[in-house]
Formats: sequence, structure tokens, C-alpha cells
Amino acid sequence: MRGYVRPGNSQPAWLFPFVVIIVLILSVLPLARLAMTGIVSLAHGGVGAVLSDPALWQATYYTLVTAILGTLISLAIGCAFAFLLTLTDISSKGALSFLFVLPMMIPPQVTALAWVQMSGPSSPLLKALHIAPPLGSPQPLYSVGGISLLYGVQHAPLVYLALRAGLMALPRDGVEAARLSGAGSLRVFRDIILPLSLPGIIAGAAISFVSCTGNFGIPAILGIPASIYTLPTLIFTKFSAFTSRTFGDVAVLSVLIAMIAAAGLAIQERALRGRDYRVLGLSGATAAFELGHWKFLLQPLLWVCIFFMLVAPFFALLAGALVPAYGVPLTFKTMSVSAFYEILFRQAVTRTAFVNSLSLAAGTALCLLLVTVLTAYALTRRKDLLGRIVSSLIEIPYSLPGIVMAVCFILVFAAPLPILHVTLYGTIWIILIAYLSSFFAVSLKPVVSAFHQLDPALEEAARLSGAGFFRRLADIIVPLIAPAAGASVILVFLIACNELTISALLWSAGTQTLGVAIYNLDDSGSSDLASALSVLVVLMVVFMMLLMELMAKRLPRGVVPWRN
Amino acid sequence: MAELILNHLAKDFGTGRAAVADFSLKVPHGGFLALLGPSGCGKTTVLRMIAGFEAPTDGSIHLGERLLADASRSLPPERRNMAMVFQSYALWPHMSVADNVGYPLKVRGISGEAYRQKVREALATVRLGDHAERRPADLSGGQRQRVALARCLVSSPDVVLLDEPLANLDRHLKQEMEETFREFHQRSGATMVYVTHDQSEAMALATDVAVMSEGRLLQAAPPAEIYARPEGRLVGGLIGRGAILSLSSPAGDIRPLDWSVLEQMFSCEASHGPKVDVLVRQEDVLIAGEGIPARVDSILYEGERYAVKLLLGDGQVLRAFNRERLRVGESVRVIARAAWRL
Amino acid sequence: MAELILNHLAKDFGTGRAAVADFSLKVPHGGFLALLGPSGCGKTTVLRMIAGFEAPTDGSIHLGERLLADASRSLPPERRNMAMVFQSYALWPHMSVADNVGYPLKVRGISGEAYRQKVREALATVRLGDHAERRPADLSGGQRQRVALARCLVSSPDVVLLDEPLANLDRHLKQEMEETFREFHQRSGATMVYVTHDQSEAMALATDVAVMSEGRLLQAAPPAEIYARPEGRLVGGLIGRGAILSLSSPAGDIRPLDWSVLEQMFSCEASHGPKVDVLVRQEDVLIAGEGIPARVDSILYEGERYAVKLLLGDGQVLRAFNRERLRVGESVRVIARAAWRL
Amino acid sequence: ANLVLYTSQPNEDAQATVDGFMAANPDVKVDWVRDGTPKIIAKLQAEIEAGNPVADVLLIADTVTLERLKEAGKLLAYKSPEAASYDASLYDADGYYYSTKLITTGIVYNTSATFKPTSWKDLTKAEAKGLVTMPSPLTSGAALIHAQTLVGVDGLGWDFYKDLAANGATAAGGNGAVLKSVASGEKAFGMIVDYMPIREKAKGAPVEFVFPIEGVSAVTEPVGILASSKNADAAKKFVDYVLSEKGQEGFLKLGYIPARNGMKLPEGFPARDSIKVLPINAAQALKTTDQDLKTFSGIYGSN
Ligand SMILES: Nc1ncnc2c1ncn2[C@@H]1O[C@H](COP(=O)(O)OP(=O)(O)OP(=O)(O)O)[C@@H](O)[C@H]1O
Ligand SMILES: Nc1ncnc2c1ncn2[C@@H]1O[C@H](COP(=O)(O)OP(=O)(O)OP(=O)(O)O)[C@@H](O)[C@H]1O
Ligand SMILES: [Mg+2]
Ligand SMILES: [Mg+2]
Repeated sequence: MRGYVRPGNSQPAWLFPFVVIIVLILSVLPLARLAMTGIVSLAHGGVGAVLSDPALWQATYYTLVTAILGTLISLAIGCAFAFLLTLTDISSKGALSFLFVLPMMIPPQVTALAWVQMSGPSSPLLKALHIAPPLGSPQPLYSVGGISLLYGVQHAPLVYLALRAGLMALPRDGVEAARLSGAGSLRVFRDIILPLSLPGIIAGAAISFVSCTGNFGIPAILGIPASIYTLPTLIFTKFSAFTSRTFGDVAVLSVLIAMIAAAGLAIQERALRGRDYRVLGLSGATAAFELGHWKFLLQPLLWVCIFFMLVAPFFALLAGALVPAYGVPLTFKTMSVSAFYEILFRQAVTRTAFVNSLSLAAGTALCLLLVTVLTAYALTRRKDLLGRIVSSLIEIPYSLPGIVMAVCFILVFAAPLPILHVTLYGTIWIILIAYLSSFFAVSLKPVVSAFHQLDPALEEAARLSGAGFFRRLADIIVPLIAPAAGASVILVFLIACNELTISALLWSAGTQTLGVAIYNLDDSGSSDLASALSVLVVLMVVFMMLLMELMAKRLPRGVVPWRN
Repeated sequence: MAELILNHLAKDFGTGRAAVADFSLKVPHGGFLALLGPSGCGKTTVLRMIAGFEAPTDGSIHLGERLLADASRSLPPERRNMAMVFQSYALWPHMSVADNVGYPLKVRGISGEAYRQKVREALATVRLGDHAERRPADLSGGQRQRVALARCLVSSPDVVLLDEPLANLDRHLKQEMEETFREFHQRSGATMVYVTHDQSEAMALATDVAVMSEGRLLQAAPPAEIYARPEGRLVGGLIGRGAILSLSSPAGDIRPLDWSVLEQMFSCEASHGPKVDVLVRQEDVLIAGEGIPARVDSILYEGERYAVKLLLGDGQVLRAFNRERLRVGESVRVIARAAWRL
Repeated sequence: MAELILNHLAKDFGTGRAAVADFSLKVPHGGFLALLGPSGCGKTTVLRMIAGFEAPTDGSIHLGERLLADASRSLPPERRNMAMVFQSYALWPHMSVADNVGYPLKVRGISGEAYRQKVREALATVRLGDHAERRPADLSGGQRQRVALARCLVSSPDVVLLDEPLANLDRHLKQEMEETFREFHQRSGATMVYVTHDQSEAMALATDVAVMSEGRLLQAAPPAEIYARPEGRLVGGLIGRGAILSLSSPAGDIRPLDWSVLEQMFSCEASHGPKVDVLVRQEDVLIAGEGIPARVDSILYEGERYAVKLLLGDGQVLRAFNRERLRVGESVRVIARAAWRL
Repeated sequence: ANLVLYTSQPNEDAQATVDGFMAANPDVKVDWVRDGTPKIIAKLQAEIEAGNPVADVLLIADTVTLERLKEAGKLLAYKSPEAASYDASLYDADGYYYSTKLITTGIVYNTSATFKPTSWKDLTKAEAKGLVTMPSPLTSGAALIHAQTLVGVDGLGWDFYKDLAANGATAAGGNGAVLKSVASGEKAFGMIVDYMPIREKAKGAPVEFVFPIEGVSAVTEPVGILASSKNADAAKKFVDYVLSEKGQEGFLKLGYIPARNGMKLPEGFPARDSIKVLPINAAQALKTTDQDLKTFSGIYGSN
């Protein structure tokens, strides 16, 4: 009986097993290896000690609170931008959305420091306004609120990108029907647009939440001075005082983080369950709202956001690159471009780091796109427990701090692979695999939510045309979810470009990445060089985005997120 | 509520040809206008402009004294108190059937028992009482269309716009729904604009029929009038069934022609005098023992009767109905009881 | 290519009532089956099972010797070489009209001039030659439907499934498209299954008509047969127009009844003997000076004629056509040329 | 295979050290990996756990860490002939590790500060209220050693840290963060490792470094060979090199205080005998590390 399939199933028989194997390699293997090590190291007792440590529960509490608050803030900012820039007639949309994606390229530590300086006693902004607090007054950002705020700012572009794709699939006539029913713009927004874009919003919230639980940079800078420890910073301190129990402690902490992430995922599942978001009939015409005089309020507001999220930190970076040392005031006399000169023409490491990071980021984004489309396809057509387990397994690596994932991968790959007898450790490939594992969730989210909105008839028509699985994937499904796929690629690319901890632990001579290079420069006191390199990275990303802009005409509609 | 006035309305999507051009029409208060025309002629576009989804590129729309839209400004759809059945239904996939139908009420602040009562009634009228909790995705095509219908009629709109609202319903339901429209129209006094391809629907329901083609209004008149006295080849060809013949002009300028005149015209030599277009309705052609000779070109079974395509001696086509099956190629003689000079 | 066999087919969506139940039917090789039935009766579901989008919960589908699907396995749609016009069109919004139409060819590896030629032809048949580069979103409803049609007919499928393919077209286009179907059917010899609500369409095109209701097959027969000899009230009511009367049983069990028999039946006292259902077609009722008395209950203008609803003395309804307008309430006498005992 | 060095020295310093070594030993090639101490240790431990440690030689922050590795049996004992020129307190008696330089932790202040601190206690003065910052022992190895050292000094102890906390001092990130906030004027005073402010001052930053009168703590960037090394011979050469006069001069040039006796001091430092280095017992410190960290976060958890 060749060629027959189980009834009611549009996926080839191999697809789900294939997804399971991918997840086994990328998630289960490294996590299980850490769990094993953890169990061994705790074999002589000590679980009790870890679990009864009040610091642990304190950290869990702070992780939860900051992650939830941070998610809410990033949802607020990201949704506002997504809705305004996708659905309304606000002007300079292109520029705004172009700029809104960029903050992801500024390392969180830089943003955090820039904000600390902006809001602290030496803030040029506050000084100019004569409201600078006196020297020595407590820094308001060193608090749960500060951490959450920065989480929000850092992750808002994630929400924006995840949501935008869904908004583009909103059927115009559904909105029109609601308006004709007498619903004003706000009402239509609440009753029709919001519920219909729920898959996108929830996807964005989930990415943001999971990012928050795994973030190290922001709580390290803003939390530690106020003794606010989150689970990632706590894990870091465990590593800094290494004992025989450390792996056990880290495993326990990781399980906690994983549980928080899985709980988030469960909430997400619940919120989406039993609903139907398939856009019936023809999509292709997108909804549009006229803002009227609200424009005059909202437009400047968006620019203010951009200022705080992008311009201010970027100028902090730029200023740092132009002065020879910290604390030297930036004047025409002190200003020098020698840092740029040094980075561009003297440091050999710069070029390798650029090449490594770009190829790693591009490789990760593209590999993940492929895997993601297949996985999302398999998962949205499968509603059973196994499917849910697989999706949580995909989620966990991204929710863990980079240092944990890096350790997992060292544990798995430091020894030569069995049978093949090759050692991946120390090559660029292990970083690639670790990236694939870590960013799988980021890449998956927008694509899954796009699949939720797809009218199945469109695929059915292709099947009846005789298109086999890969054929219709390439011709119909991928172009239909193009905005989501584009968002996914860009998200992963930007995050991977900037990645630090994983590559820091997995790198070796010749495979250092931009994140590592910047960190090392900064760590060794050459903050001017570090800033210069950061500025160059941002400029490079801008340049590449402009290149995409040029290519945009040949790409399916909606792929490039700053074009309408 | 007042007269709906379309004033030199035009819409150009920038595709090189205007979708609607110079469209002027008045629908009296409480009127029921049927809009007919070939596919792609701009009917939906006219409705969308009335509803306020498209801004006219030229001209204006008034409801009584009130300006609804012109090229520079436009009242938003939610302030027009209209209702519409969309050609694509435009149901909200995240709401149940009952919620879809009840939404216009909810927006108007109706709730509680009054709300439930109205929704129940509306669903009962479209025979979907027991599908209230389903999702639109789980409905058949006709059921979706009925949900859209129920949603359109549930509130008390001033103007109701119907874009082929019965296209996917079977004959029985269609008749029932026509009855519902008639009742709704009488009860509410709303002005209705109805796009359809089914002429018997249009004729049965409308107080006025407007025929358009390629974005332009060709003729607007009450149904019996437009059927009996169509203006021009296009309207003649579009309304009703029949054949347009090119015959030599009869004496005088009388337009309704009877068999005596027609017989003369048929018998005239082809070269004689100027030609005029004459519309001969299919039901007026009788296959009888007498009259002019013709050959059966093709027949089509329609259940009730056969539609017969006849070829006249000079190669022109004539159409007739016949209760009996004729043989293709058979020679017959036909008379035309009546005809209309276009 | 071979016979399409539906064998005790059933589909239950778990909504409490089966969408299709115990549906058995054979469509001969090269046959043209019209599937009629009220909205929501399961027509689309049958098509979707034939195409392979839904798995039957019971029964099986064969194409000749080849099993297409049963409850446990199913040949995927892409290996069935069928084509379908979806009720919702299912056009791909990211492709131009030409790409939409050409996709089945592309998948089959046809390219170059042959490809362009075929696409051009298909678009020309549906009168969309000059819309080739548009996006589906920029088309009118009828134009979208025509794109779906062109896509369906462009390749050489073994089985063609048409789900109300002409619902949104005007009468002229509809006729042209019917012509196209007929031609395509003759040329390709494909087996066609055609869902429609328009009976004259069904009668004109089909070699067989199947009538279903609530998921079950009621009757399948050639058009003339099903029109002349419907089985049971449901089919009698669904096919054609007319009225079903409950009259006292005539002598014998002859089913076609003529006026002489009918007159007797009408004149019998209501209490006499057992009742039978008698279908009186609307076109068979003549309003004449003679016959049984009736009162005009309502009239409906249809252009060509008026549809008249008559009330008999005992309150039963009879329907007739009339060329002239009658007054509501007027008393008339009618005869019925023929009738059919159901 | 090449000799693999794991180090926590800054990039340029590591490169200079390796270059110097390779110039002296042209037959040995060195691959080096640098990162912060916690990360490099996490990496090393994970490799050990996986059964394939890659590193041969470690050159990292403090003796406490190497003491821990020694106790876990991960280090190779090697008696370097150069040890003779070193103070006995600067290397392990069994030869498991040798200190290579002294990185002291003292006080940095912004030149616009209201007074010049000379003693640790000055940081608890009212004029310094809310203006003091220090690296957190939880992120910086040197800061941990520093705390453990100061706690052992008579008259300072944990009470000193409590007074600091009461005076509004913060414990933030690493040494880099302290430098940034003092240099930018956000804070006026900080505890910091010596070379950072001295280098920045040379570049023009408005900071000044002082060696407090009570003395300074020091980390000594010890070098050690891993027991699992497959290049033990080359590793021994490396150890000999960094301890040799030539190797020590390299550190001197980079701006560090060499550990070897009789060496000069780098530019910008006061005379060697004016710097009082407070002693620390590595083995003892190791035992109390956990407790010390808890005590510390106990104090700074309440502000
Ligand atoms: N996915 C589904 N889930 C549950 N019920 C369904 C689903 N699809 C269809 N149905 C139900 O099955 C019945 C048959 O539906 P189907 O679409 O086959 O009707 P149809 O004969 O094509 O009607 P129409 O002429 O209105 O298109 C309907 O009552 C419909 O509500
Ligand atoms: N958004 C659009 N952009 C460009 N052209 C459009 C757009 N919408 C409609 N058109 C074109 O305008 C013309 C009129 O379209 P409209 O939808 O009004 O036709 P219609 O009379 O409703 O036809 P149908 O009976 O097929 O629904 C068509 O030729 C169509 O292709
Ligand atoms: Mg239309
Ligand atoms: Mg259907």
C-alpha cells in the first residue's frame, strides 16, 4: 500500500519523527547531560541545602516578578509600535519601524549603562534640565522596576516582530464589517483586531518572557548593586565560586528556570486553546485605520520612545568611542577617531570576529528557518500531549542563561563524538549547534502563530494541483507565512550577531565572535575600543538592513519588517 | 432616514480603467434598489463607497441633507448606521455564530435578555437556531452566508447593503430569505441596495433596478419598466433572456413591435434601408406551425422546459422555450408575439 | 480513468449529527454528476472526501479498481490527479492571477511557451486575459471565482470537482462558462462532480443528478427522469418548482396523473379514503376560464412572467405562472395539465 | 598539539605574555583562551566533567581558585627552579602553583571629589555618604579575595563592610563598572584593582589611585599546570618562562607589579616598600568562601 497516509493528515509520515529527532539533538541531549552531571554531583546529598537556601527562593521570586513586569512593558511598547505601524496611516512608518528593530543590536549592558548615566547625577540630559539628582543619591534604576523597564525596552522589538506578521494577515473585510456594525476604531481594535492578533501577541509575550528569565546582562548591572539576584545572576555566582557541588546547584537552578518557562508556555497554550484564528477566504487586503488628530499625539510619542531606546544608548556608545578614556568630557579637543582606526586597521581580531559572527548569525537564521517551518507545520497540526511536550522542550534552552547552555554543550561535545571520532569542541560548529539550540524558540514563535492564521483551503488547493509536500511548502506555505518567516530570520540574526555568553565559553582562538571581542575589549579596560566596535556593529547592521531594503522588491511581501 | 443620493460618483484604483465612473443615482427613502451588471462592472465598489470603505475619487454621496463622502472627506463607516452582507461574508473567525450575529447589537449597547432574544430571532429566521455555538470555520458555505445575513438584519440600520447575499443558497432557502427581506424592508423602512446576478430575485424584490456596465450606469427604472423597455443593446442583453436581431427599420418610430410589424421586418430584404436592433424575448417566441422558417441549432434541458437556440435563414440567432424536446437540425416555423426596438 | 465509486460513505465531525451518512453512488467514467441539496446538507463534505481533504469516518471511495480512501488510510490529494473549484475559491494571495492559474501546470513540470500558451488560453476562456498580472485581492468576487475556474480546468485532471463554481457570475458569463464546462467535459472525458443550487444549471449540464438532504442520498437519476419522476416529498419539493398537495388516492397505482384523474381527485370530499402526496408543477397549472376555483394569494414579478400563489378551497396551496398581472384576492379557475404521485 | 593556555588576563596582556614566551621558545606554539575567572573556571570544569580538559596551563586570578583545583587533584606538581627568587608565601610549597604578579586592590577617587582618601576607613566618613562603590565578590574573584583579606585585618573586619553599607556604598558588577562610575563622576570613590585607574589616568581620565595606609589586598595571578596536560614539558617551560626575569619584565612593561624579588615597579606606582600587601591564607580562605559570600550578600542585601 505505497503512498497511502493516515487519514486526515496532511503531513508526510516522516515529518513528526524528524522534528522529534531535531529536538532530541538540540534540546534533550544537552539538557539531559547537564541533568546527569547535576545528579551525580548531588548524589552525596546537598539537594536539601540548595533548596532550603532562602537566596534561591528570593532569586526565583525576583526572576518571576521582573520577567512578568518586563514582559508587560515590552508588550505595551512592542504592541503599540506594531499596531500603529502596521494598521494605521501614521507617517514616516518606514523610518520608525526601521529604527525600532535596531535597539536589539545594542548590547543590553550598553543600554543599561546609558540609562544609568542618563538618570544618574552625571546625566547630561538631567543636568541640562536642572533636575539632576545630587551626587551620591541612589540610582532609581537599581531596582526591580529598573530591571523590568530595561527588560521591556530590550525585548519590545521581539514583540513587535512577532506580532507584525500576524497583523499583516488580518482580513480587511472583517474590520470593515465591524466598523459598519457601528464599532468605532477603539472598539474594533478591542473586539476584532486584538482577539484576532492574539496568536501573535502571545507569541511575542512568550519570547519576551522567556528572554527575561534567561537574561544575565541587565540584572547583573542593575540588580547586583541593589542585591537583587535573579536566577541567572545566581547561577553566575555559583560558577564564580566553583565547588564540587556547583554542577548540581546549577542543574537545580536550571530546572527552576525551565519550570518557570514551561509554566509560561502552559499559560500560552491555555490562552490559545479552543479558539480558531484561521482567516477564511482570501487574505491579502490589509486593514487600515485613520488616526485623525491622534496622529499629532502618537507620532511624537513614538519618536520619544525611539530616542530613549535607540538614540540615547547609541550616542552613549558613540561618545565612549570618541574619547580616549572614561570620564574625559567629550569636546572637540578630546575627541579622536583613533579608536575606530585601531579597530578597523590594527586589530586582526576585528575582521575574524565580523566574519565569524556574520556567518554564524546567517547560518543559524537560515538553518533555523528551515527547521522551524517544518516544526511549526508539524506542531500546529498536532494537538496532543506529545506535541505540547515537544514545544516546551524547544522553549527551554532559550529560557536558560547562555552560560548554562554553553556548559551543557561543553559537557556533550568536549569529548570526541562516539563512532565518528571527530571533536566538534573548539570549532565554530559547536557554536553553531549551540545557537541552533538556544534560538530555536525565538525562530519558532512567529512562524507558529502565522500557521495558526492560515486558511487550510490554500494548502488544499495546492495539494490538489499535485504539489507534494516540499513543493507546496516552497510555493505556497512559505510565501504565505513570509512576514513571519522574515521576522523569524531577522530576530535570530540580530540576536545571534550580538550573542555573548555562549560563544564566550565555546570560543577558541580563531572562532571568536563580535560579542566576545567587544566583551574582551571592554573587560581589559579598552572601553573606547569596545565602544568603537559596538558602533561599527550597529552601523554594519544598518548597512545590511539597507541592503535588504534594496532586495525587498524581489522578496515576498512583508518579509522585510520595515516596509509596508 | 432619507433619500440616498449618488452624485457623479467615480472610483479609480489606478489600474488604468476606472472601476466606477460618473455614477449618478437616487434611491428614494425606503426604496429597494437592485444593482445588476456583469461580473467586474463595479457593483461591489459602489456598495463599498456607500458604506464608506472606499473614498470616491470624484463625486459625492449624500443621505438626505447629510454629506456622507466626497473626494476630500468622508464620514467613517461606524457613524453611518448601515449594514452590509459582504460578498466574502467577512465573518469573525474568533467568535461563535451567535456572537457574530449579536455584535452590532452589543456595539449599540443592547445586552441581557433583549440581546439574546434578538439574536435568537435572527438566527431562527435564517434557520440556524441550532448552530448558535459553532465557529464560522465549521459551517458550510451557505450557512456562513446565512450568518452574514442574520448579522446584517439584526440591528435597525438606515441603509442595508447586500452583496449577492443569496448566491450560495438553495432555491427554497432563497425564497424564504427573499420573503425575509421583503418583510424586513416593509417593517423597518430601511433603504436597501441589493447586488445580485439573479434577475428573478431582483425583479421580485426591487422597487427599482439599476443596470451598470464597466463602471457606468446604463439605466435605472422600476422592474417592469426596465424589463419591458430596456434602453440600448447592453441593457437589453443583460435583462431577461432573449435575442437581439438586426432588422431593417420599420416605418415610424414605434418601439413595441407586434407580430404583424415583425413579420414585415423579417420579410424585408436584407439590403433594404437602415438596420435597427430589435430585442425578441425568449418567452415571446413560439414554435408554431406558421411564421418564419428556422432551424434548431441546439437545445438545452432546463427541467421545466427546453431552451432552444434557433438559426434564422440569414444566420441570425433567435431563442425560444419549448416544452417538448426538439431534434437538433429540425426545421420549424416560429412567430414572435412581441418585440422591442432598442 | 474509471468509474468513481462512493461506497457507504460517512463523515461525522463530532457535532452530534453526521454531516454525511451511508452515501453510496457510482459516477460512470466520463460522467457528469450534479449534486443538489439544501444548504448544509453535506455536498461540500462529499467533494472534500473525494478530493482527499477529509477522511471518511466510514465507507470507502474507489476510482475504478484503485482505493482512494477508507476509514483507515487515504491516498493524499496530490496523488489523485483531481482538480477542484473551492466554494471559497482558495486563491493564493501572494501570486498573480496568471501564476495562480498556471500553478498546476508548473507542478506537472510544464514550462516555457507551452506553459504560457495554456495559461493564456485558460484566462481567455474565463474572460480574464487582461487581468493576468493582477493580485487576487484586487479582483471582484466574480473575477476571483473565474480565476479559480481557470486554475481548475488548466491541467488534465481525471476528476473535476466543482463547488458552486458559477454562483457569483452574471447570467451571460454563466452561460458561457456552462458552455466551457460542456466542451471541457467532452474534450477531456474527465469525470465531473458539480455542486450547485441552480437547477437549470444542473439540468443543462449533468448526465446524472443526485439529490441529497441531511447527509443522505435521496435519489440519483438522469435529469429528465428526476424531474419527471421524483421519489418522495423531499426530492419532489427540491427539484423544479411546484406545489405538493395532499389529495385522496385515485384508483389504481398509476403515478403520472392527467387532468381527468386530477379533476376527480380534487372533487372528492376531503374525508374520502387515504391521502396521497401529489406534486403539481408550476408550469403545468394554467389559469383558464375552466377548472377548479382558486383565489390569488400573492404574485411575484419575475420579468418574463408572474409567479402566482393560489389558495384552493380547502386551504392548500397551488403555484402557477402567468404572463399577466393578476390582482391579489381575485378568484380564478385553474386546471393542472399533469401531476405526479410522489 | 599546541600548548593551550587558559587565562583571565586582559587580551593585550595575554597576547604579550604569549608572544614573549614564543619568542623565547620558538619550538612551542601557544593557543590561548581568555575570559573572566568565573567563566573560564566554568569552562574548565565542564571540560573536566566531560572527561576531556583542553587546557594545559592556567594563568588565572587568584591562589584560592588554584588551591581548590589542587585539592580536587586536578593540578600537576612541578618544582620550578625559578622559585628560589620568590617569597615563599607567593607559591605553593608542593609546586602546584606560583604567583606571577601582584594586583592590589586600593581606592580610586574622582579628581573632583571633596577629599582625598588615604585610609579604608575614610570611605565610611559622612562626606563619602552614597558616593562609594565596589566590585561585588559575587562577580569578581579579586573582590572576593579583597573582602576576605580586609575582614582579617584588625580594626576592619565585617564591621567595616557593615559601616560602608550603612554609608550607602554599593557593590556593583566588576572592576570595570567601578571605574566607569567613578570616572564618569556618578560615584566619587571606589575600591578597585590598581592598574585600571593608573592606566586610565595616563590616558587623561579624571581619576587618582591611592594605596591606603592599612595596606592593600592582592591577587597574584598564579600559574599552574593541569594534571591532565598532554604537553607537560612545554607547560613546564611556560611556567619557568613567566617566573623568569624576562617573563617578569614583560608584566612590568604591561603595568603590573612583578612578583619576583628585586624587580622594579611600573610607571605611576609609589616605591615598592610604601605598598603594604596584606597577607591571605589561601587554604583558609577557600574553606570560608561560601560563608563569606553569604555574609557579604547578607550585608548588602539589606540596603
Ligand atoms: N469542520 C467542520 N466541523 C463541524 N461541522 C462541520 C464542519 N464542516 C462542515 N460541517 C457541518 O457539516 C454539514 C455539511 O456541511 P457541508 O459544507 O458539506 O454542506 P454543503 O452541503 O456544502 O452546504 P452549502 O450548500 O451551504 O455549502 C453542515 O451542517 C456543516 O455545519
Ligand atoms: N482593490 C482593487 N484594486 C484594483 N482594482 C480593483 C480593486 N477592487 C476591484 N477592482 C477592479 O474594479 C472592477 C470592479 O470591481 P467590483 O468588485 O466592484 O466588481 P463587481 O461588479 O462587484 O463584480 P462581481 O460581480 O464579479 O463581484 C473590477 O474590474 C476589479 O478588478
Ligand atoms: Mg462584487
Ligand atoms: Mg458547500
